[in-house]
This record gives sequence, C-alpha cells and structure tokens, in this order.
Amino acid sequence: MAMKKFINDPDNLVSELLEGYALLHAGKIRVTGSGMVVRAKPKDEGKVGVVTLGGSGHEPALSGFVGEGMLDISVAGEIFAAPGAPACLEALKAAERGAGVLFVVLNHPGDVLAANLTMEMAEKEGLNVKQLLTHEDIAGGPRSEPEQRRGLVGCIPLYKLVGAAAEAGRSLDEVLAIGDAYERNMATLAVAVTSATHPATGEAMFELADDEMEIGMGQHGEAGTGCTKLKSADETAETMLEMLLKDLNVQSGDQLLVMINGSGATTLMELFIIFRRVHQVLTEKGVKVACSRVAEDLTVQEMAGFQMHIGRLTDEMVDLWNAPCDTPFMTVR
Amino acid sequence: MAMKKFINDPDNLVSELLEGYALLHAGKIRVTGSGMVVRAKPKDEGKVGVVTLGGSGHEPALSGFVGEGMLDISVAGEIFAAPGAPACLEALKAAERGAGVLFVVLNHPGDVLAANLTMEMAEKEGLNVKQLLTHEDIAGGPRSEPEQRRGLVGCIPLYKLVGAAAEAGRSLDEVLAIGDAYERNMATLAVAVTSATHPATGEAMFELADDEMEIGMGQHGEAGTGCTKLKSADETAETMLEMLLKDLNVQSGDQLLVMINGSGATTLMELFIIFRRVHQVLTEKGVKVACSRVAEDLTVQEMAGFQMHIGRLTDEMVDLWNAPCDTPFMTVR
Amino acid sequence: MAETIGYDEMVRMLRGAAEKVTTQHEMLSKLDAAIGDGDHGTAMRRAMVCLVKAVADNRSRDLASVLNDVGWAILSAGGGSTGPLFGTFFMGMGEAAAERATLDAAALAEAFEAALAAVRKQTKAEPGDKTMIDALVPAVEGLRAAVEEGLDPAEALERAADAAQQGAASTKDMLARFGKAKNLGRRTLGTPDPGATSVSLIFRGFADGLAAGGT
Amino acid sequence: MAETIGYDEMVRMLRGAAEKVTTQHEMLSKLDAAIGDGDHGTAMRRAMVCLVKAVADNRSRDLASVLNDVGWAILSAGGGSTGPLFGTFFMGMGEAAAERATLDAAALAEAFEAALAAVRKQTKAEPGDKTMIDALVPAVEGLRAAVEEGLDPAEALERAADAAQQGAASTKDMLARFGKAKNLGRRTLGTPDPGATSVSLIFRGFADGLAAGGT
Ligand SMILES: Nc1ncnc2c1ncn2[C@@H]1O[C@H](COP(=O)(O)OP(=O)(O)O)[C@@H](O)[C@H]1O
Ligand SMILES: Nc1ncnc2c1ncn2[C@@H]1O[C@H](COP(=O)(O)OP(=O)(O)O)[C@@H](O)[C@H]1O
Ligand SMILES: [Mg+2]
Ligand SMILES: [Mg+2]
Ligand SMILES: [Mg+2]
Ligand SMILES: [Mg+2]
Repeated sequence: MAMKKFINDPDNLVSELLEGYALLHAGKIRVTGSGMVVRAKPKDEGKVGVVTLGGSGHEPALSGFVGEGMLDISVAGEIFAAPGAPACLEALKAAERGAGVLFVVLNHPGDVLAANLTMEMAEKEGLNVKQLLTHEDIAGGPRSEPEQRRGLVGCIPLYKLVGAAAEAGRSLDEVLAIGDAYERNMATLAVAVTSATHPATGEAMFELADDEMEIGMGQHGEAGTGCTKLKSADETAETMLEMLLKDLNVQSGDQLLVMINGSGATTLMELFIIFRRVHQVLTEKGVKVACSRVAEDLTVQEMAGFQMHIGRLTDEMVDLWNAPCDTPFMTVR
Repeated sequence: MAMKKFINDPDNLVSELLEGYALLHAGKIRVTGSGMVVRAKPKDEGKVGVVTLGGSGHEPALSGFVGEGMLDISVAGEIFAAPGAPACLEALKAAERGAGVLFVVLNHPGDVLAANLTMEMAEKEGLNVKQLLTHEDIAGGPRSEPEQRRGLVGCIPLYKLVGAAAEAGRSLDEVLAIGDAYERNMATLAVAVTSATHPATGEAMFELADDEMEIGMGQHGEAGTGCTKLKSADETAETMLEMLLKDLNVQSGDQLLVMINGSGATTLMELFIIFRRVHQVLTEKGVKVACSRVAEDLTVQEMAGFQMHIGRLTDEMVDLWNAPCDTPFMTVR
Repeated sequence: MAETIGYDEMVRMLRGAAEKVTTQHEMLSKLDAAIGDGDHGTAMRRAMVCLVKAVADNRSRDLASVLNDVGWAILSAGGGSTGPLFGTFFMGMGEAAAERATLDAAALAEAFEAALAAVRKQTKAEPGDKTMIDALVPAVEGLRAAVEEGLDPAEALERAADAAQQGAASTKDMLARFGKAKNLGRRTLGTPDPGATSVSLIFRGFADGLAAGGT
Repeated sequence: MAETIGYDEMVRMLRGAAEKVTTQHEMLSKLDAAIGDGDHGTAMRRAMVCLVKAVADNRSRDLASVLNDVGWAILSAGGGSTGPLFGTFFMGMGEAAAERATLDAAALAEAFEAALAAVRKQTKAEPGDKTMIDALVPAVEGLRAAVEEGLDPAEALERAADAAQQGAASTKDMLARFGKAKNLGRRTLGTPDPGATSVSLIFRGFADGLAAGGT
C-alpha cells in the first residue's frame, strides 16, 4: 500500500515543512539554515532566553510555540530525531540577551545525548546556561525514577510558564525555579488506538489489534504499559485520570492545569468529550481546573489517541499561564 | 471492527462535546440548552450581530470562531445535520443588538432548508436580518451555477471579515456588502485520501482504493470529481491551485488569502509542505499571498485530506483579516 | 367511528406513524448509507421521539394545536433535510386544521394537500427527482381520489398508504437530483430513496394507528 | 605501507567506513524497525554523507583536523542517538591524534581507546545492554590485543572488525536496556542491535579502506 501522505522526497521532509512554516508565520518566526526556529523580533536585552530542541514529525510541536512570551528558539531535528549539538550550541548563543539562557530538554535518549554534549560545549565556552529536563510520563516508571520517564506534552505548559517569567524580567535562577517547580508537579499519560505511518520509511510504527488500545504509549510509538480492550470515552478518561492523580498525589483543594493533547487522527469532538469527563471527576473530587487546553500540540503523525496531562499550579503559575503571549500556535491577549 | 473513537452513547455525542467545549472555553463562550454557542461577553449595543449554523462532527468548525471580532452565535446541529429552524430563530433574536443581524449559511441542502424556514419566521416577526449564502466549492459546478457549489472552509475567513466589520461598527448593509464581495471572490477545492468513520453509525463514510485520492470531495464524504492516482505533495498542490486560479481568474498583481485546511488525519507537516508549494507558485506568478492560515478548522472526522482555499482581497479586507479578535480557535492581538 | 378525525383519532394516527418509523429506523439508515450519508434512520428516530413527546405534552384537545406542536418539535430536532421537510409537513396540516374540532374526509384531504404544499414551498424537487416528494405526491393524490370516490377517512388513508408505498418503490430506478444523494449520480440507481420510504411508513402508520381503534 | 596511518590512510579508512555503511543502510533500518523506530539506516546514511563531505572539504592534511571535522559534521547532522555517539567517537579520536602527523599501531590503539572513552562518557550503557557498546568494546580491545601481539595497523584493524562483528552478533540474544528498544522489553530478543551492527560495518570499512591501498 502506498503511503497516503502528501510529501515529496522523504529526504527533504524537514527542510520543506520548515520552509512552509516560515512562509506561513513570517510575522512571528523565521527559520535559519541550521534548522533553528527563531522569534522574528528578538527578545529585549537583559531578559532570560528560553531554548528547546526536538525532532520533527510532531507538528506543531516545540517550534509552534516560538514567539513573545514563550520560546526564543526551538532547534528542530530530523523526523523523530534530535538535532545536532552544534546547532543547539548556536541557539544558546543566539538566545543570550545578557541574562543567561534556560535550555529545556525532553527526556528522550537522543535529545538527552545531544543536550549533554551541548552543555559540555557551552561550559567550555563559558556560556551562562541552565538545563531543565522534563520527564513526566508516568508509564515509564515510578516518580522515584525520573530518568525512566519520558518527556511528553508537559513541555508546552512549561514553556508557557518559564516564557512568561522570562518575559517579565525574572532572573535565570528564578525562571529555572519556576520551571523546575512545575516539572516536579506534573504528570502525563498517553493512549493510542491506531498506529501511525513513519513519513520517511512509509512503515507502520507499531501494531494494535482492532479492538485494543494501549495506555502508556510513547511519543514515537514506543510500547506502553500493555494493551487493553477498547473502552468508552468516560471509562478511558476515568482510568487515566485516576492513575495521574495517584502519581501526583492530588488532593481536594489543589488547583490543576489540565491538557488533553490529540496525537493526530483523534478528533476534537472526542477530545472535548474526554475533557468534559475529566472536568466532571475533578470537580466531584474538589479539585479545581484552574487552567486548561485541548489541542493537537505534540502529535505522532496520524496516530489516533491522546495524552492526558495534569500539573499542580500555584497562584503565581496561574498568572503566568494567563499572561499575554504571541506565538503561531498559542496566543493570549 | 470496533470503531476506534473515544465516545460514549452515540445519541449523546453532540451534547457531550458541547459540554466539554463550554467547560474548556468558559471565558470566551457559553452553550445554551438549544445548542447555541454564544459569546460569553455579548457584543456592544448598536453593532451588527453575526450568526451562523451548521452540523456537528467537523470540530472546531463554526462554533470554534464565536467570540469578539468574529461570530456572535453559532447554532450547532447534530452530527453532520443542520440544527432546527426554531433554534436559529432564537439565535437571530439573541444576536440583535439594535443594528440588525447577518445570517451566514453554508450551501448544504439541510442547512439551506433550515435557514429558509428561519428567514420566513424572522420575516413574520419583523426581524432585521440579512442572509448570506456561501458556495465556493469549485468541484460542484461552474461559477455560473452557484447553487451547485457547496459551502466549504471559505466561511471561516468570511466570518473573520464580516466579524471585524461588525465589531468596527459598520451598518448591516456594509457588513453584508463586505461578506458578499468576499463570497464572490473566493474558491475552494478539497481532496481526500482516506475515508472517515461516521461517529454515530460507526460506518466508513466512503471508500477509496489504497493508491487513490479524490479531488473535489465534499464536507461529508460526498463524491467529488473522481478518483485519481496518488500524487506527490507538490503535484497535488499545483493541480489544485491551477484549478482554483482558473476558476477565480486570478491575475498577476492580485493579492490573495490562502488557507490550507486539514480535514482530520493529515498532519500539519504535510499541510506546511503543501502551503510552501502554493506560496512558491503564486510568488512565481506575481500573485501576492497577503494573508494565510494553515489549520484544522473544518474537519471531517479523521478523514485524511485537506481543503485548499483562496480568496481575492481588497486592501480593506486585509485590514479586516488582521484586526484583533479573540475566539477559542483564532486569536489576533 | 372513523367518519371523522377528531383530536383522539389524530393522536392515534400520529402515534401509529411514530411506531412504524421507529421500528424501521435501521433499515432507513441502511438505505441512506447506500446513497447518502447513512443518518436518515437516526434523524427519523429522533424526529419521532420529538413527535411522541409533543403529543404527550399537548393537553389542548385541539387538532391544530397538536399538529403545530408536532411540526415545531420536529423542526426543533434539526436533523439534516428531514427535520425541515417533515416539520413543515405537520405545520402545514396544522394550519389547515385551524379552528376545526374534527376533519371529515374532505377536510382531511384538504389538510394533507396543505401539508404537501407547505413542503413543496421548501424544495424545488419534483416527482421523478428521487426524494420524499415521490411518495408524498401520490399519497396525497390517492387520498383525494379515494375521498372523491366517497370512501371514509380510514379507507382513504389505506389507499394513501398504498400509493405512498408504490411511490417509494418507484424511486428505486430513479437518478437522485436532490440532497446528498445527488453527488453520487448513477450510483443511486437500484436503491429506493430513504425519505420517500419514510413517507410510505408514515402513511402506513397513520392508517394502522387509526384502524387500531382505542378511546 | 600500512606500518603507520597518515592523513591519506585515515581518509581511506573513513571513506571505507562510509561506503560499507551506506550500501547497508536498508538492512540497518530493518533491524531498527524490528526493535526501535526504523530510522537507524536513514540516520547512518545521513551521517556518512556528512562524513564524506567533511573529508572532501578538509584540505588540512592534518589527521586531527580531518577527524575533528568528521566528528563535528556527524554531530551536526543530528539523527537521534546515532549522531551524538558516532560524532563523539570521531571527535575523541581526533583529540587523541592532535599534533601527530601519523599514528603507529600503538598510537592507533590509543586513539581508538580515546574514542571509546569519549563515547562511554556520553552513555551509561555497559556491555550486555544491547547497544553499540557491545561492538565498540570488543573492537577496541581486539585492536589493542593485536597491537600487543605486534601486528601492524592493517592486520590489527582486521582483528578489530572481526571482534566488532562478533560483538554485534552477540547482541542478538540480549535484552535491550537503552534507547528506544528498551521499551520493547522481551520483544527485542532475536534481533541484533542496529547500532552495534553499524559499528561492525564501520570497522570492516576501516579495514577494507586501508587494505584497498591507493595514494
Ligand atoms: N431538497 C430536497 N427536497 C426534498 N427531499 C429532500 C431534499 N433533500 C433531501 N431530501 C429527502 O431527505 C432524505 C434524506 O434525509 P436525511 O438523510 O435525514 O438528511 P440528510 O440528507 O441531510 O442527511 C432523502 O432521502 C430525500 O428524500
Ligand atoms: N544510551 C545509549 N547508549 C549507547 N548506544 C545507544 C544508546 N541509545 C541508543 N543507542 C544505539 O543507537 C542505536 C539506535 O540508533 P538510531 O536508530 O539512529 O537512534 P534513535 O534510537 O534515536 O532512533 C541503537 O541500536 C543503539 O546501538
Ligand atoms: Mg491532525
Ligand atoms: Mg485531527
Ligand atoms: Mg442522510
Ligand atoms: Mg532509531
């Protein structure tokens, strides 16, 4: 079967998609030769820069959130593959506005390897950079083994919080502290019901029986906690939410950010229905949904499924979430 | 094969999705018992109201654009089915702020039937309402037979233009004139490569061979101009753009709005690649891409494919497109 | 007993129609799946739920009032092409029945003619276009002819139901020129039109409901 | 002729590695498809294109310089786990070769040991974890042993290639504990590790490239 995707030469996938993205959002971002997606209008001098890196094929993904109030630079890699350390180093230098740079890295093997090398180089060059690793996938392992947990869609609210803090002129240590606090207070779980096609190889990324779903699925089709029979929207929402609440030890009176992130082919219709149930259950438990987002932010090609993300918020974090920002895929007035 | 969708009782699909949507965007919209999606903060007195109607299952679709600077009310129907005339009449009354109401209707049989009935009732009640029908699907028939042409994603930029004009305090006749001018200067064409599952019946909506695509596909899986072999992104973009430019008789020196609207399972990665080619070809032809949008605005469940939309813009329309707005799925600062 | 149609008789007719359509909704969706979008049965089932509820809620004992409520309820349910057309049908009947306590055979024919006229105001579809019009027109004409022959309402409704059934069957060999089926062109040959089939079920339900007797 | 490795010999080794890997990239992707995400061949092909370009662009005739450029080019290509690890490998070699015009057998062993150390600084993977380490460690140890036995660089590289090949083969029965394969658990049994297979191809390419002679 021919791959049913609108692409040209698979070798040019990333350069072509970045070219289209740059033409589309010329007012907000530009793309450099080395695959950096950069704010069209650089941040003011004296403010902390925020940089991230990640593979392509998850659009809009990280690069969708470059702009005022969120990221300064996102370094895009090939399909599902981290970019190289040299480009990341270049990004750290470019994002330096005299107040240091926060480097946010999602816990995936290739990303971490590239980031560690980048940090070594940055240290050698005497750059003022702090690294923040996100690892919130509760399917990877217990909270006591963070290195087993993958970085999922929690990076997006994290970018929003640290981006708003940086834009507000906070110091690198303060920005890092806010990001770190959110990182330690978030949890994400993914479910998949159909596979996706790897756009470069044309192959299915994994297999799932016609009546099964897999909870704990990773961001590239990596296996999760095992297959179960398909469940209704409400049952799926309840099961996943229960696991997240337990992991994060959420208590009545807490306030949460809730995100339902579609992975590709699952419709907004379904995501709204899931969100509805999550909101109902949390309200019943006396937990406040202070902030929320339902969107396709971090996709896995046309995989059907979603990520459910929760994060415990301080009042300060609520304000940072609501602060204005202007990026291609999130604008707050 | 079980339907791989996260839903509960299919009879409650629409009420549940609207419930979730209302909880999610409580700051911007609210949902009434009769299925109206209404601005949370009503428009100022003395300004023209803008109302539309349409079936559900296309999320975010019309209801995604209710808010300041776009729609005042969207009346949501059942899955792929227009809402009833009584709810539409209620919406027209609710949107009246003393300056009349523009009622935007997409050319689909059920929508038109409901709208005509609504207009009869509105007339009887002496309401100040003008109807604007959108029909821009060039696959339906020639430009000389507008009634053969379906209403597709062109409604979204049209809402933006009339919404901005209404917000600016223009009269009903002026707002109608702007909408009418855009309606007569727009053209859309859809392509599908995979079918979707009807969420209420669980059945595939149509069939397509493994190596085929259908250009001219409608908004509910209605057949188009016939199947052709799959083509590359660039070839597909060129073929469709050529048809649109010819239909609209676009000339060097014209300025266009270009929209690439994903229908569900087609990734943003692909849509960016398609947009890139469209932008390249237009630039070569001396046509300016003055405004653009790549998004999933009007979906057909998890159908893979997209709609390509172009509209010829006056300078005034460019300003209206860029005017601030604040809706769940389009925010301009 | 069936010389005239009063409030109770009309309620029996309406409930009869609802029962007939409701038990056949899957068949209706299957027809629509073949030449439309597969939702006609769902839409009709919803419409009939609204009809039954409107009848139950209506305490007026007034013919026009119950027909109007039923029409409005079906309109309110939305539902693609079905809602507006069937809703208009019942509202047209209601308007014709205004101020009447009962309908004799001639008045019943007039009411159905008014209903048909109301529907035809909403659509340009003509007989032969493969729509519900292909069952509605013969049903109403058949009823009128039966009344002219002097048959009573019960007998006339049986004739109308037969004519509707034939009309619906005749759509099988027609090419759809309206609605979602239109886009399928020649692929619509061989399947009867779902909307026309609904009309035939409704008239059969009217006749059965009335015949069933009761209060 | 192969008593020492100068600039030209190193270039032959590098090109030999690129050729070997490039012709086998589909096989590498297939291995990765079985126990990872199917892109290892693509990543290695990209890395080798960068390697060949870096070699062609480097006019220094300086050993360390060409190795450094190759390492940096592979790092720059990104490419999941492959880029950082193989890039570091060549940069580690380059650092060890600094200030040397040629490498004799002992110096070659030292350079490879430095390369291995640089890689091991980046990853906690140990032999037995089913990663490229399972081929790298025996390759470098085999080379060192051959040098201790007094073999010349060409012969030592042949030994290293044999050891790498065995190491790669041995990963077949291992359970992956690193990288994307880790999540597949027992499903990784029966397939050799793609990264280890690449290492084996690279060492075979070094040996073949050097043996091929030339300038
Ligand atoms: N313009 C029209 N005029 C008359 N009847 C129509 C028209 N359009 C559709 N119909 C009838 O409606 C039926 C389809 O109803 P339904 O499936 O409920 O609505 P939709 O087509 O919106 O999905 C058709 O079988 C046909 O009888
Ligand atoms: N942490 C690690 N340490 C050592 N080698 C690793 C590690 N992670 C992955 N590898 C190697 O990389 C190979 C996979 O490379 P590749 O497919 O290019 O990258 P990715 O896993 O990012 O898709 C594995 O077969 C393994 O040999
Ligand atoms: Mg999508
Ligand atoms: Mg989608
Ligand atoms: Mg239908
Ligand atoms: Mg891989």
